[in-house]
Amino acid sequence: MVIRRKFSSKYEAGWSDADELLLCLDTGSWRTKRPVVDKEECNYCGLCALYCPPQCMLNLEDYFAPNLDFCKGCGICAKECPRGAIAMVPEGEFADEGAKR
Amino acid sequence: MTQKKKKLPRVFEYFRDEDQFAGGVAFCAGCPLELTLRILSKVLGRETIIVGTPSCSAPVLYGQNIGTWHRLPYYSCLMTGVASSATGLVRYYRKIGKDVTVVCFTGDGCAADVGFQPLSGAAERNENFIYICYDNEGYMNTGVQRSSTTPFGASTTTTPVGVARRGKEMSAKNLPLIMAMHRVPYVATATMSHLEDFIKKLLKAKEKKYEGFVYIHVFSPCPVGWGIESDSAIQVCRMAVRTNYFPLWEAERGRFHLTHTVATPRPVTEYTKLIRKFRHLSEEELARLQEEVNSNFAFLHHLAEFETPKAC
Amino acid sequence: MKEIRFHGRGGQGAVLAARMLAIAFVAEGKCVASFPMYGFERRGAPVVAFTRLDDKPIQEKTQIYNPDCLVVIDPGLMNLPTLFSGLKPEGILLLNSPRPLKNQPSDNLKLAGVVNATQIAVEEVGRDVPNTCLLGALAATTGWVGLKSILSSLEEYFSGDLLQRNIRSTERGFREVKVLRW
Amino acid sequence: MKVRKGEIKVITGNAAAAYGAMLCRPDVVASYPVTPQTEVGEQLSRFHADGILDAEMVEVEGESSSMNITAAATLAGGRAFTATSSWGLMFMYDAMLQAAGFRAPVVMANANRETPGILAVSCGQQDMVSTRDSGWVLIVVENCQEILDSVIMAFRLAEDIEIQLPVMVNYDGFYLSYLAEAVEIPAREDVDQFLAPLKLQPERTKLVPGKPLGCGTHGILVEFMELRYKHCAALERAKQKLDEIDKEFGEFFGRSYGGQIEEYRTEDAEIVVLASGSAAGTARMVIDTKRAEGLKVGLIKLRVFRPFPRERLTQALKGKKAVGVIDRSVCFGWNCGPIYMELRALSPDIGFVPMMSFIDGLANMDISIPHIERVIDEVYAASQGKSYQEVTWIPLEE
Repeated sequence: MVIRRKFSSKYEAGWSDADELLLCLDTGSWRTKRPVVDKEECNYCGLCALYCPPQCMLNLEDYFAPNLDFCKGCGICAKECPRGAIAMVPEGEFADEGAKR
Repeated sequence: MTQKKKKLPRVFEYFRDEDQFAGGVAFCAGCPLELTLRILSKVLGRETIIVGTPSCSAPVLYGQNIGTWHRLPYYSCLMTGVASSATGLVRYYRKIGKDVTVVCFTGDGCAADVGFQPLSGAAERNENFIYICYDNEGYMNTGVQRSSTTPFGASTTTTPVGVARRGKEMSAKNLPLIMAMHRVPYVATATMSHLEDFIKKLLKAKEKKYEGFVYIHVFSPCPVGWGIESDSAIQVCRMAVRTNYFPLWEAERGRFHLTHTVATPRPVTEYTKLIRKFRHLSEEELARLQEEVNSNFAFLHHLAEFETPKAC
Repeated sequence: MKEIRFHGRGGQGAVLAARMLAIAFVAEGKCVASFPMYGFERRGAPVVAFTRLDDKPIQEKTQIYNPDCLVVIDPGLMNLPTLFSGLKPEGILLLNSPRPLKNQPSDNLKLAGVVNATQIAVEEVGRDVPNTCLLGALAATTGWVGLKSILSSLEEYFSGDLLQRNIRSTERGFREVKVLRW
Repeated sequence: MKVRKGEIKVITGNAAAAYGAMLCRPDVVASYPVTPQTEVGEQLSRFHADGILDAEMVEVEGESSSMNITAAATLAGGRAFTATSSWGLMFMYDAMLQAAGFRAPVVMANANRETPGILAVSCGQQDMVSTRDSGWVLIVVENCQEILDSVIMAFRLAEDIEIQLPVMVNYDGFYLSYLAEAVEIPAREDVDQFLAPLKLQPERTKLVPGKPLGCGTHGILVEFMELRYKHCAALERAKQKLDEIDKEFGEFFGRSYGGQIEEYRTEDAEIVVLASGSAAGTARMVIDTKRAEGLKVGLIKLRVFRPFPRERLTQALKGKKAVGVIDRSVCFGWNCGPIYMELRALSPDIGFVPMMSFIDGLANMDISIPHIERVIDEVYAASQGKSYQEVTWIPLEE
């Protein structure tokens, strides 16, 4: 058989190799609401970071804030925050920020 | 902002490796499954090999063509072949003297239904691997069909609520108890509201797998399939524990131990009211569910109190 | 080529006898093919086994339709209507029976060896396993194979005391078989 | 090189399969009891208990598991063996497709048995035929010695870096599984040497802890087509490889089987019988008889059903006046034998000569000497221009 097209995989069978291609979804774009952390109220207990399903709360030394590249906006952080320091704010309110996300 | 306000929970200290998953992976927003996997990779580390199947976790665990969503080695197989494929791996690694943590990661449909035969077989043979079943009480990946762990009364697409039928008529199969009855080195239940409990059980599993088969049953509410808000999964987990709907326990070779006791269990209605799949239940039906919760817990309690009589 | 058909019941060792005989033939430089025909393996159910021997490699893989020799391990099977079907003229019969043959049971029969293999087996082996005794009788009656080869073939399947008992049973079969000619 | 003479033992076909596997030093062995193959697992367990076989023995709870276990073990880098028959084969079918798709070089012995009901405890190749499109290499053998030798060759083929495919060694249940014959058992060191080239080739991709490689990615669109393309290409390569390995085996051990097909007295033959499995032995005898009567007839023994030996068969059958195929199974929806149907696809290559399908030997029916004589007579008549019936169910049709 003559192979006319370059194979996309160097492997003979169905292997994936994270060193070659680690996939990542733009889950930040899934969000309809955004967690906004009130730094003053945050007592750095870490529960938001612990329960965050994508584990995307960034530890900013004395408070936590979501990595908006990946945050899906589920709201678990806000619900689990014992001090109510996280508000879920509709993304529409940040529409003018555009590509800044 | 001048003083450190609080010390981070101890749980953070258990993380020994980075999250092995890409930042963005295809789990529904608010799904505790994502949390389970990310914590697992942080706690067990990158030497872990994952074995799993078509399921909610598949689009994340098992790559897409030549690409992958994480850095853990994995072996994807059919629902009928998880525990057996893991057996093949651990047996070969044992033959060549390699210490490996093989973790099967499947849903309840695989573990309790179509993949039960090899699961029970591997447990009976006491194979050296960890089997984690995340129990979302049905076939969520294919669109919310009932499985044998779907609870009494729950509405699913194959046990719909209508004039002639009101959800699932039968009770759920108690898979963790069945697995404990294999008298394997370690069986435990866990859920994401009680993370330290889960992590300790993972670490214990990693040690116990040298003795043989380990099974962890993770209660994992499905925001979409159960009809709960995307921010409420952890709350639902917690309420399942507080009502004794899903007690936290472990069993070592059939010796039971409750790892978390609830002083005053809440009525099961406090749990069911959070979940749409139970919304149609009448008072009688809820009473039956409560009765099931009570009797399951009583049974478990007896097991935990049970002492093997000394030989004469 | 010589073709032998064994008739027995599950548990009496017909299949094993056919195999041990095959081993004995191979020890004498013959080519053999031996196989049983049964579905489920059930104690007491009738079993048929075949053994072919030849000086050259045996190609055919069919059942035996025209045996040169019948080995009947269970005397009750003498009543089987099809027992002698296909037996070649000048055929040979090896029979485990406590009683002597009264008459020629088939016109094609030229030679018969009758031995009370069950009794011998019970006395020597301690159980009703007449197969090895009949092999001794077969060696004496047909002359196709030496007793020594049969005895050495037993070693493939038995050892220790059980081997010694079976050897005695085989030797008695060789000595005590009553040979009839027609 | 020629090796020392092996030990001669009178063993059954099942034991021969077990000996073949044991000599190849598998890392993992898993098999589940099913008549008439059960003895393979028993024999391997015996080898293990006696300290002759240093393998991980998995006492599985079903055939699906034996296949999954052995496939996973090979993809972790090991050598694995399993055996089954009939319903057992069907019960592992999903895992078989996966093993082939993952390119897991498992070697499996399959004692061919019928499948229509659980009481069909009888010989027939329908089980193998039902796995035709599984992507496996399907080898069919004729006698106990060939079972043993083919299992050894199967490992050479399966684990060849150019091939990386699961290989099934098929032998007729009952007729061969329980047939005791004198078999030469090669010395283990000689088998080691025969398999040694596998160690010199580049290592296959394998699952290694800590290495971010994943096995069995889902596969969609063109990347998936690539996998299939590579799989098909490997099966094509397997044909020549089968011939080469067989030749090398012959030089090593003094026994060879012709590779993809064995030709017997075909060179000057005018008509040819195509058969496989134990029936080929009987056919060879009948060919000799017919030859002695002056009939120019030859035999082709099909040794591999997948990949189908298209080129070798075309070469062997070119110029023949008629061909008769004996099948021990049926091709549903075509009302003919499966091997016959495949052969018909070669008509444009061979030439449009009479081709006849003979179905015989289902469910322990004997493919007897008179049956094969009848096949030869009917094929001869067709070669002489007489009208002929395309498909004949031998025991049912006069």
